[in-house]
Amino acid sequence: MSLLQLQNVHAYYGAIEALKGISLTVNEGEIVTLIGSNGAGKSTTLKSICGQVKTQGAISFNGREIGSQPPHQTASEGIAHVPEGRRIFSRLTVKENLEMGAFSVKDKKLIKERTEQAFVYFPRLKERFGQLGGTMSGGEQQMLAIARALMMKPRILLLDEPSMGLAPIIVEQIFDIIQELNREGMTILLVEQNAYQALQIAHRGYVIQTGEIIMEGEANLLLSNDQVKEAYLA
Amino acid sequence: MLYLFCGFYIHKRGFNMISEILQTLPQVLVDGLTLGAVYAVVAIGYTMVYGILEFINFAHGEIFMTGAFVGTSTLLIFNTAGLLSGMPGWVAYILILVTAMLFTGLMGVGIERVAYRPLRKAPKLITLISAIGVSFLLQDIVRFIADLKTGSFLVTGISLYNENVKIKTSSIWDSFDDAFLKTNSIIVLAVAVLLMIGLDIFINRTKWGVAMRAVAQDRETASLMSINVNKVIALTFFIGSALGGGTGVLFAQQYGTIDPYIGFILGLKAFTAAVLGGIGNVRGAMFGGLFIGVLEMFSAANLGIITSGNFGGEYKDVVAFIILITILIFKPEGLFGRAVKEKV
Amino acid sequence: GDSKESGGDATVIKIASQSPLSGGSSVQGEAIKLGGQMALDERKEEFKKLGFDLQFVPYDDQGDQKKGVANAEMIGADKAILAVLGHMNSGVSIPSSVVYEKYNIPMVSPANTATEVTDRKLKAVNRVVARDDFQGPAGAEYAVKTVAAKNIFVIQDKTSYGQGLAEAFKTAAEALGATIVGYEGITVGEKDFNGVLNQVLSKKPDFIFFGGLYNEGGLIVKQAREKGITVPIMGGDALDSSAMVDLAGDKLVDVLYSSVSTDMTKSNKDWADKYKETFDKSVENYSAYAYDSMNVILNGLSKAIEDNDGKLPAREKVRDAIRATTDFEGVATKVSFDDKGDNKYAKVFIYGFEGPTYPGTLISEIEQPK
Amino acid sequence: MNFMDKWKTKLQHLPTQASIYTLFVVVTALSVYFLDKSVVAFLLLLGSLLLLYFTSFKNSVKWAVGGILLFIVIPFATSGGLAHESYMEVATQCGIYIAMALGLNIVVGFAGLLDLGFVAFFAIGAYTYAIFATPQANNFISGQLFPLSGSSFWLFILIGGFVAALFGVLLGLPVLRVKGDYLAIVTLGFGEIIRIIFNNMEKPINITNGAMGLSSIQPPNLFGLKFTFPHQFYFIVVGILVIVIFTVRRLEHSKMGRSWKAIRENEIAAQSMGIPLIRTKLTAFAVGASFSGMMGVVFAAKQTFIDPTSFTLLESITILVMVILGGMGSVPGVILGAALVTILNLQVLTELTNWLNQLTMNGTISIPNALSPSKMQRFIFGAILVCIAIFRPNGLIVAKNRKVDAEQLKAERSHTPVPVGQSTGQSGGVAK
Amino acid sequence: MTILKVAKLVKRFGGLTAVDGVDFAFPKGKISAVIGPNGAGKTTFFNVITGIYKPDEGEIELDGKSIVNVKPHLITSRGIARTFQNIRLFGSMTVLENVMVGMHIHLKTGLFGTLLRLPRNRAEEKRSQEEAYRLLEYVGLESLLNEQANSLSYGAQRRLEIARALATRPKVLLLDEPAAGMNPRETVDLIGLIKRIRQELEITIILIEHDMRLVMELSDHILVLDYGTKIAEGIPEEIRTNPRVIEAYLGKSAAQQGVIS
Ligand SMILES: Nc1ncnc2c1ncn2[C@@H]1O[C@H](COP(=O)(O)OP(=O)(O)OP(=O)(O)O)[C@@H](O)[C@H]1O
Ligand SMILES: Nc1ncnc2c1ncn2[C@@H]1O[C@H](COP(=O)(O)OP(=O)(O)OP(=O)(O)O)[C@@H](O)[C@H]1O
Ligand SMILES: [Mg+2]
Ligand SMILES: [Mg+2]
Repeated sequence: MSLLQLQNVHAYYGAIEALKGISLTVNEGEIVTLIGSNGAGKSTTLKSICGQVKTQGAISFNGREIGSQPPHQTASEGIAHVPEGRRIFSRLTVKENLEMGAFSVKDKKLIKERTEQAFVYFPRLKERFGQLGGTMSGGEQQMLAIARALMMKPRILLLDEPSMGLAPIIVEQIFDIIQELNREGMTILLVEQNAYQALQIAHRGYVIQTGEIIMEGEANLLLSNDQVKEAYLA
Repeated sequence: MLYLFCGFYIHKRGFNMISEILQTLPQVLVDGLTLGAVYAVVAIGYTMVYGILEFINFAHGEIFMTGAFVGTSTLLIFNTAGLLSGMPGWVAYILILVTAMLFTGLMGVGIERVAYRPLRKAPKLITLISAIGVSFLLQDIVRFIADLKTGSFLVTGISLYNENVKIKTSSIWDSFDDAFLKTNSIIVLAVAVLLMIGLDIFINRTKWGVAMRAVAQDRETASLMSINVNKVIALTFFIGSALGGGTGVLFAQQYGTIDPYIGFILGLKAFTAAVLGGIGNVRGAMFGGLFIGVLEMFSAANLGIITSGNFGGEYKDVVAFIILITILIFKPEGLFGRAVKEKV
Repeated sequence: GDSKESGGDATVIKIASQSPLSGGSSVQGEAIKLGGQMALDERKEEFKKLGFDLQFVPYDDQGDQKKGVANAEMIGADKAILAVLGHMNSGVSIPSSVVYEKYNIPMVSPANTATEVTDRKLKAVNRVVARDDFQGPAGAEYAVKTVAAKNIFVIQDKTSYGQGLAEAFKTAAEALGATIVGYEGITVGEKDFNGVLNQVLSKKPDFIFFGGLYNEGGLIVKQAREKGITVPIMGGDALDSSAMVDLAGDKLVDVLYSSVSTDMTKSNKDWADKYKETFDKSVENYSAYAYDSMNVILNGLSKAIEDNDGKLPAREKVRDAIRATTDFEGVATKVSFDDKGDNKYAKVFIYGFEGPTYPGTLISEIEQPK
Repeated sequence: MNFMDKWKTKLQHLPTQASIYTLFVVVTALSVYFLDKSVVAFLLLLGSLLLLYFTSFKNSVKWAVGGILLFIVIPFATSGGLAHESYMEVATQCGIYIAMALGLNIVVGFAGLLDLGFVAFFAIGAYTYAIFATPQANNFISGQLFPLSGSSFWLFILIGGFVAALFGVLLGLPVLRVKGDYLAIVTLGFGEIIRIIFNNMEKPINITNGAMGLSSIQPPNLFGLKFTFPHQFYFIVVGILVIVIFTVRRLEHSKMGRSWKAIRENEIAAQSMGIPLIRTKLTAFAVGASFSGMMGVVFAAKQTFIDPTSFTLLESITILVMVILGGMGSVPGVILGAALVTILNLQVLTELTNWLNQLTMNGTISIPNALSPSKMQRFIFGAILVCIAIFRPNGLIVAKNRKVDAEQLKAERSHTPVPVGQSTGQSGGVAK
Repeated sequence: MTILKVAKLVKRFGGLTAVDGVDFAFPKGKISAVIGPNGAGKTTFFNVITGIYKPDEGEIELDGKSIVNVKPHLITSRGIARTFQNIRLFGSMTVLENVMVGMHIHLKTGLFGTLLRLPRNRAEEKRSQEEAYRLLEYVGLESLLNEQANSLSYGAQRRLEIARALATRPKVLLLDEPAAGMNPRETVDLIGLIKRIRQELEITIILIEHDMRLVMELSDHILVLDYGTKIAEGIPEEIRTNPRVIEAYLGKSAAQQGVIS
């Protein structure tokens, strides 16, 4: 069943057309990855889904059109986005950052439960509970960003280059966590530069180039595709 | 011999000077705190808006002024309707406070909607221009209405509390004289402290308060957390403006007379206070306001005495600014501001 | 290009006014404009009979000398303007009058008291009010000789009016043997003067002089009394306003002010009532001076027309005719100009407020020193 | 559509442009000359300068045409009507503000330092001349040497600029550690301090004569010719202004201008490129202040009277408004912004007011006194500011980067394959 | 031969010691890498070397001369240039202008020279433009010279930062995560560029990177930091197999696969 569907989506930054008619589908329970070079429009695709950029075309989530609604509404319907560059609230504590992730959750008990769950995934966050987000190292910030997104228990998690700037060991951990989340039933749309690793854990993949989808298919097929190898796996 | 004599003279003068300063010190403190409380609450309004939108809401002083006018005219309307005589003073006080706060709060929201929201993505300084424009508009609109109704924009309202309380500070130490305190000053201080404490709790303890700080730091990401950014900003403007408007009422009650231009000078002082405390920091604004108020009162009362008439009270703002500049040079983020050093 | 501003049959003559109509001192500026307008409107008919259409053009100088000078240049360019009523601020008058002098446009000020205004001996500049160096000493004489003030505290508002008056007062009072125990400035536009008043408390003077406008003066009186400072407080002609009553309320006791006018509401009650009726505003002292100034202007104008056989006179002629004014009886003051343009008749009257009623009671009359 | 395109291509044709432009100038100049006191014609004539900016003439041609307009056409055209001096007064004040706004533009627009006390430098320039061109200086320098004669004015233009620059540096040294909006409030404080000091320096030693101001300042004197009329000052101001614009233009695209902008964009990166932060910021302050200082001297001489009320915070804000309105960092924009605000304030609003007044007095319309247009200037100004901010958020003329001809560079570059490093020895490698 | 040497270098932030007594000698004309977990103090290490932060203790010598307490802009003119982890371009200036800013210290024209614009000054300006252009060619951005810097794609911005740093004509070039955000293809190009810089321009290069393939392929020498201290140093082969490094930084699978190519 398709949970998220984009049909012929165009996105613009002023006069620049960053997406030129993108169509993609994410089914419930899948890990789908979107790969492509710099400036191809990967981040823009995620932003379009969240309503952060102006778009034309159809974006539907769970069968409902969400293309024109404001980001906070989209978020409260169950789409969590871990943005490029982590975007931690640097002057809020780890605790407050997590609280903000759970902004749409009214039930205090639920918030508590999910906080505990986050600590299970990322024990480091428990140690740094009262620390300001901005003073944490890159890897810790990335963990916090993911944990923050999980606080709302999203139907689908959009991850934008979670491995960027992280030590190999952390990258490894993060990919493990993504797979674990997926096993527990979460749908994931993963944007990555690190195409090799992304395709290894994904079910399906899309290749995007200058605002257009140029290829799609099963992840392992893409991994062995010569063109993909040449361009993205080097 | 002559030398000795001079020394003695200077010593005597110094002694006189200190005793003169000490005599009025209680009174200076009382007056300074009262004025400072007004600065402090207005400063909070600047700080909140700055904290969240990172721009100096130049029109905030005018919102304060509008509050003063709304409160005063409400009271005048009560009076002409004959309601005032049958009403205890405190009821009337609360009524005008609430009216003014509601009015200015909504006005703040409206101003944000019309004059600032379209500029969110524009360069920061252009919003400053818009704010300057709004502040001119408000000055003139209020002037126009006051002028139309009363024939002059200098409006003197009704004082609800006029008594004077004597504080026997002389019994603490006999160098002190007694201080007089208007009943209204007590109200100003009490209301200001209540507002400040309430706000502090709101911002630091409630979800919406944290959301405000989150929006302040990163609007785009906040919206990804399902925070309605527009709503948070509107809320900030509502609270900040309502505080400003409420202080306007306190001010009008304290000094009796208001005009459409009180916002400019007071706004400037309050803004200075906000910066002194570390702009964006609510507690800093409170402290800055009280500090500037007392400092100003102290310099106006004693500069002339200290410099034997060479530099008088007219330099009080110079003193305030020099202290501000000195503090900023050594602590560039203000007294309470956290040094958010850019991480390289 | 040549211009004959002929509106139909009657030749247009314009009289301009310049005063601050916007900003903090616009109450006074407005009073000047309205006083002038009232006089002009009253005499429209008279000039119509002479074949002239009299028009009033109020300019807003914003209390800003740049604006004043730019306006003055515009006024100079408008050949139909034959005289100017204004300004309110000496600081605007001084540079603007240089321009009037160039174009021979006579100016009559209803408010400038700074000595420099007429001391430059410009042909175009006149004023109906008393100079600081007359009003200040007159006040000092009264304070020291009659009230027997020994320790005087002087407060001034650090404007050219306030400083001019306060300094003249201070010098004269010292010469008369009083001690100035404090000399302090305040900031115009503020509402809290407790700081300076606390210094007054510690200096314990027996008399306070205030050089400044009623906006601040009224509040100083009020706040002083609330602090328990009961000594007499004296000010200049700028305290001569009903607004003092509004501002200070029942704290308005033992307050003195000097004024160059007799009590208008008594001597000229009809006039005051008419003003109130026309503009729905209470009379300010500047309204009356402006009214008188305008009449001085119009008298000069009509004299110049007469001398010119009923034809439109040149500006120089109007200028000289105005300067030649003698023994004009206005509602507020009598006017005769000396060779500098100062009013020879400017007498100083000392009034006292003994409660919240305006005007105060006339206490003393002081003649101009010879 | 087609029609429009056709016109567009036609307008790009240089000779067509030139002839249309000349026609425009001639028509407006003649109407200013013959119409008596027509603000509209005058504005259009000034507009020809703006139009000049948008033409596609060569730069040198633009400068030449601009010079002719400023020095010959405008003074001559306005001399026809009675309003000559009035126009010249407006133009002179415009010029003064343009120079100040250009100065502030260096500080705010180029170097990105928000300065809310800029008028202080204007005040410093004005007082520098005023104190010595009146007997005032006798109060603290013995020998009754003062006032200096009006011929010292010319020297004082330089002195005023220099003293203001000096103060710029003195202010800058301590405060430039402070950043962003904090800097704004510090400079605001500095502006207020300067004004309050000028307002109170009649004691203990009378230096500035306090609130009474300094009057009867000597007007400029050139070989016995006394400058008292606005049209005379016009030439002084335009002369200085041309130098100022020339300076700004040269600096903008030089090493200095680039380091100012680099600091504005990113201080840390600028530092890492070898740009000394404090020194570069100080030069911005000093150069900007010197323009103001020079115009301060002219202002004092023109007004023959100065007092501290001319140097209020509101004045600083107005100059800032000119810069932001015109377009920060954009020299033509700032010139336009300054001219518009000044003309609006001095002429358009006043004329509008008079016109409405006239209508009221003739009974054509009736406006309650409280709403009388002359009192609504702040309202109108405020409304204009808000509207421009909303509809033109990047300023009237947005700052552009200068484009470089790639082909030419490619052709002219030397062909040594290795462009950098000490080994090339090309220009001595790394500095000591 | 050593060009840059640090000894007992310490940098603290409040209670946190970000760089904790690091000793290291960077050999001249070689490529050295600094690696380590996130928050190990690598960027801080660079910041201290370039004078952005003052070290609390320790010594830094460039060509045998101390550069401790030298202002950042003077360190640049002594021959150290750098790029930044989070890109710091002059966003609203053009690409060419960005590189020309980098030439700042080599331009002699002063304030008066600018105003008078003598032939000498004009020639200098012209020459610097041409040189900037050649640098852009070097990093492959010459076609974008008139674009505004912040409109460039991420990879292009990184290369522009390198060009700008080269414009200062450094002896030592510090690159902070030059490949972050680049895909493998672009990383390969970058590796080529860095090699060329070292060989053709004879510039010593020190880089921080998490992309192990790049590190292993380029570096002659590697310094590993963890919690501010040096936990290992050596040639790539030694580092790859160092158990401490594997445990703290590489992780098992990366150690195996990160270097396959
Ligand atoms: N805020 C913006 N304003 C203008 N153009 C933008 C903006 N953000 C992105 N673009 C442009 O849109 C295009 C797509 O950008 P996007 O950020 O989606 O790329 P990406 O695939 O995420 O690349 P990367 O790997 O660098 O993150 C690029 O050409 C970029 O230059
Ligand atoms: N300006 C600063 N103030 C306070 N702490 C800082 C500052 N800069 C860095 N730190 C802290 O110092 C430690 C080292 O940071 P640094 O940026 O050097 O790490 P890094 O090795 O570059 O990590 P990454 O690989 O994630 O970039 C971190 O814990 C960081 O939080
Ligand atoms: Mg991206
Ligand atoms: Mg780092």
